[in-house]
Amino acid sequence: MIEKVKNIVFQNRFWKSVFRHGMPVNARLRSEAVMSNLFLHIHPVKIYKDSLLFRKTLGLGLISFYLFFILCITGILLMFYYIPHVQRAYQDMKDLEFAVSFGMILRNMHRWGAHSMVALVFLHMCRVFYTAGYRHPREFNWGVGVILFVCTLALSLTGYLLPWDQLAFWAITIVVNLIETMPIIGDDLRYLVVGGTLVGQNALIRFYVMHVMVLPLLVTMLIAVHFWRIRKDGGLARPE
Amino acid sequence: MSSEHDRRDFLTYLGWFATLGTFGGISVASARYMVPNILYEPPKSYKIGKPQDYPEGVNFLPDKRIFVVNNGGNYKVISAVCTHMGCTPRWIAEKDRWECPCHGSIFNNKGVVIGGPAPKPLPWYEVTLGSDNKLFVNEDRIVPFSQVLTIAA
Amino acid sequence: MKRIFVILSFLILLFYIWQIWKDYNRPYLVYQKEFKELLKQKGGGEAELDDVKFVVRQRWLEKLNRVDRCETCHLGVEDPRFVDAPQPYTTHPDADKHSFERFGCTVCHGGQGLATSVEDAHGPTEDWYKAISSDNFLENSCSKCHGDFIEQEAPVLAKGRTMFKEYGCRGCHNVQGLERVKVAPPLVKIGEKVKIDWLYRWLQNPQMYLPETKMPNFQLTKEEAADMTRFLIPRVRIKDPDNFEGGSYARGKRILSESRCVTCHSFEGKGGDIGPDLAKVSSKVYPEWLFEWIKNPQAMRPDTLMPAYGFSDQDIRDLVAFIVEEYIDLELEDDVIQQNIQFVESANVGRGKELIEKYGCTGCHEIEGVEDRGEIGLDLTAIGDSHISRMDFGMIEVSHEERTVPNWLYNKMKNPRLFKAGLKMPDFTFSDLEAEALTTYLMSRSKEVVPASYHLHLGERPSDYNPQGEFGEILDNYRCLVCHTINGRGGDLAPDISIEGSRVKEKWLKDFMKTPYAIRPILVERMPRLKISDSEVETLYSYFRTTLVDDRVEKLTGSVKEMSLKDPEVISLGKDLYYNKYACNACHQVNLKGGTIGPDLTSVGERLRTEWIVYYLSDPKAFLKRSIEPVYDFTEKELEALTAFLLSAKEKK
Amino acid sequence: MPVSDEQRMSEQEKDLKSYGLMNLVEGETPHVGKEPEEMTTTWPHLLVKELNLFYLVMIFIMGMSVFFDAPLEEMANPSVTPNPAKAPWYFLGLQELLSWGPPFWGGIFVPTVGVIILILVPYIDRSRVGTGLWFHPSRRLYNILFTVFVVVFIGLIIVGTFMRGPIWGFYWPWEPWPTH
Repeated sequence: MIEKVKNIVFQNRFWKSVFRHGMPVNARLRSEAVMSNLFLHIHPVKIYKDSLLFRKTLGLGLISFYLFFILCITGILLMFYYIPHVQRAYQDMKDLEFAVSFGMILRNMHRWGAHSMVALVFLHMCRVFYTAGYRHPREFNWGVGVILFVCTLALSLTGYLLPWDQLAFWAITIVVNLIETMPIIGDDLRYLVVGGTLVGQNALIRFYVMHVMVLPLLVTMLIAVHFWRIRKDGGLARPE
Repeated sequence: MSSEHDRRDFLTYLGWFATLGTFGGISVASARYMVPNILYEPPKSYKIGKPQDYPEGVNFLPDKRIFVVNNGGNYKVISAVCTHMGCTPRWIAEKDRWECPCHGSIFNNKGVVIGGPAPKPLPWYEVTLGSDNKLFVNEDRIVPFSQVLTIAA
Repeated sequence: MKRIFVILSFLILLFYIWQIWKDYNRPYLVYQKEFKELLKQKGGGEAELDDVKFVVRQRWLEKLNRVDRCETCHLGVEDPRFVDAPQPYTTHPDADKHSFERFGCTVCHGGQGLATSVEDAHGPTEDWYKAISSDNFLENSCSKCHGDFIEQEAPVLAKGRTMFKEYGCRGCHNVQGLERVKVAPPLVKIGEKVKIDWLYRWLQNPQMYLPETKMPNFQLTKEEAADMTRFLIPRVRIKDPDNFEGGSYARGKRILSESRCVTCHSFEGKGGDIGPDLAKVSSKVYPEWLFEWIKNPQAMRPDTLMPAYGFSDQDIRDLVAFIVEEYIDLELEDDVIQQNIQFVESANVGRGKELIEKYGCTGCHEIEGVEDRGEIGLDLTAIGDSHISRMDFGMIEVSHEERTVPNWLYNKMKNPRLFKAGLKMPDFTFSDLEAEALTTYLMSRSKEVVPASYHLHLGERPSDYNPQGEFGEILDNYRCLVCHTINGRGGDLAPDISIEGSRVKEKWLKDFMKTPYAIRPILVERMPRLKISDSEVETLYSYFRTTLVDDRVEKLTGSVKEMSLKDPEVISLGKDLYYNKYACNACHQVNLKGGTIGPDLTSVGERLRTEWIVYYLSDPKAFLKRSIEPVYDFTEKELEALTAFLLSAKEKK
Repeated sequence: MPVSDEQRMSEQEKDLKSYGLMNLVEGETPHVGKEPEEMTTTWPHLLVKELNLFYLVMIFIMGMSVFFDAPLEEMANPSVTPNPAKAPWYFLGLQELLSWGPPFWGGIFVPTVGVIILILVPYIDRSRVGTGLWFHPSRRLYNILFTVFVVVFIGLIIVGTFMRGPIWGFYWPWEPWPTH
């Protein structure tokens, strides 16, 4: 009986067009499973057994990536209701809470995901440092990682303003005043970031575009480089 | 050995089943999320005040773009949006018909096109008398010309 | 590994279901289900029941920039069947005047319209400090569209506005658009008016002497009161009050009662409330001052409400003699008075001045030798918009639900120094209702703007009617407008005399001004006997006839002439109509027979002009909107007959 | 003999591509210098682990979302400044630094130099010993320095988050803030 169901589900052209081989029960099929799929671009066919040990990495980098993925999905969904306008933004937060189905849950997931990501990226960096994983030939990838950390902060910060509540407004006001303290270019840079002299509609739309377009694209590209470099640099750093 | 293998296989299927359930469910929930529960639009059904507010004849309500026709205590409501290009036709009392200023569509007193480019007659909307004695128009319900709301004077 | 995978995949499914359940479990569903049940009981049909959808209902008020979802739970607001239903389903009492489509809910009630849970919608919450207005303060919102002038519709707000003015709040608090007026008597030459010992006692607790006074209690210590008294009356008066040349006690008593002082003044609580209570007045003021005052109050205080009676000096001396003898504080002992005076004499003048400056006495009083430094209190122009974080509750424990701006204001009104010791605002001893009225008014001071299409001024703005010339002088002298109204300005104690010229006859007016009587039998006689001269009455009447007339009445002269008002047949028809068909005697008296609701109609022909009678009968509400006389729509014949009858109804001697 | 472009291209490709996937054979890949037992297939060992980790993350985020609602304060109001006004928590360390001295040092100099030093770390530490091992003894100095950096960074955030009250005054977490 089970066999029959199995046959119907797995032994048809559609399934086979998607999954080109059967259950990877032996080493060859297992290799093929990776090689004939997207995974090859991320993972090698074979890896060291000790790299599998959880204590080696604590999975921090991967968790950071998963969080980024969840943030992308929830963020895109949230964009369907969010209007970056000073008269509407806050009202949209209330709409999400009170009137939109699953709106509050998505907002919660996005918010907590964002906070977690900042923490996780930092922890990931600590992990790499304490295991000396940045050494040759991974110097460049470490640099990419540091920049990704800065980008994460920037993503989180730009998202912070979007609800247009008191928390957002004053936190951003303080941060842009920080920018003003930069030598020489401080005033001009602040003018550019805020799009004026006060945190208002211009700042909101600028932060919005940075948050949903510019920074996610940049981070996606950097993550691609980061992952590709991991493979090219020979996977996890391990003692020689 | 074999039964052990089967049991683990079965468990794996269960796992995939739960996974499918979750992510399928999340997709459904996301689809539900996309359906707006509230609209920022003028309502399609609304009150237009007491019948007595509308004198005999054709009364234009610019806010709602409707005509309220009072024919001796028989109330009817017709759209004031020309079916051609969406201009507002004018009621010409002497000729007993609507004429659209934009492209010259002409509708007779039943809302039927008798001239000009308009493709469809003007729709009559359902009008009822609410429990608070006010006229209630529902644009979602289009009624035939013969349906009138009769209010005893 | 696989086992972990299975466990995790089921855990995640569990959390997913949990999320779905949490989202589905919206708080308003309970109310919507209950409403459906209720609707069934109220006889809602199948179709109607089907129309009850379990969704968020919202009103989008684009022009007001509001989104109100109150009707998600308040489902019966527009349905008259739910008048007796419990909240949140009760019918809104005002739905025909303020349609929900146009106004929504929160523009009047406050609260968070976007919310769909009880706590969030009604507030206050952490993220929405503006809680729903309690019914006590609800009228503050009326002024958004209607301005402040809605006496009938928003009595609490109107009362608050009047109080704000009368209690001199403007003296210490700036409010843009309101003129700063010193509402209290000027304190120049106060030493010639009041006795030192009285002022000393008064400053400590004004309500003790005059419970209804508007002067607040500054909660001064004995020393502070003495210092201030010392400053205000630097030279102690040596002259003995007994030196005043008195008059006849008995005659004074008669004049007091004839002049109907009681219309405005009370004596131990009995009497009018326009002037102060006089029961203990001779413990307060010197007789010489009282004499000068009665002789010409307006010379001493131009803004007084007291009319200048045409008394002779002897009349006044008699009056003063009676007042000094009769209206004295009997509980006050002489040695206490002496002690008080001595205590004041030893007080510190300099400190008294400092205190007067500190407490901003110059906000209400004109005080010699003290510079008015303007408003010492908070600017209240937009106090209604204040953020709750600006409201300092001090060390008082206040729960989050009670932490609202109106609540703070109310408690401040009730007890101005509640939140912090050492504050300057004095205690006005407001009652609960007064504090509510003031709070309502203060909450209405807001910069929130509603679109001009929402503005609707219901009440009449105060009129600027201000006649000049001889007539104006008389009006001013006798303070007629304290009680009467002309063209929208004046009091409401006595009839509106805006078209008196079309109404009364000259002879009657002259007699009436000499010896006023009450035209309505049930009213207490209140019109004071002003000792007005004949020539002044003539001036009055000629002004009445030329200016205070109504064309609608004057136009009737021709038709009245054509009426056969002397014809006995017509009169007897009128008599029949009066007693039988319309039963006017149910309310009106003729020769002491009949009801007492309307005015006495005996000799009405001597009082009123015939045109007026015809005019009034044809439409009683045309002039007097609040007239309760029914509109009968008399035929011309009936009109003629009734008028003829009324003209014939003379007093039987 | 003239060589067509096409031919030249294929010649070049041949030159560039020094290997090609010929065939898959059973058995382990002969890695030079490594014992074959040290390696294992990515599927299912790594991928299932990764999937499980993803589930864990999802469970964590969904759980957080069920129990805690994202904060939302009153609508932005430039005329009402909360006291204290605080930056997002991850910038509170910087804000704390700022309160100590000239804004340039705390706000710009320290973070910029911090990031630059972080990027330069691999070029400074060129040793090969202990790579891929936690807290290798040969790296004691580095680890101590980095730990100091982390502790200061987190410590400043904690101080800024929990111990700063009105007007950026210092309060212990259990101390009540003055109401005004």
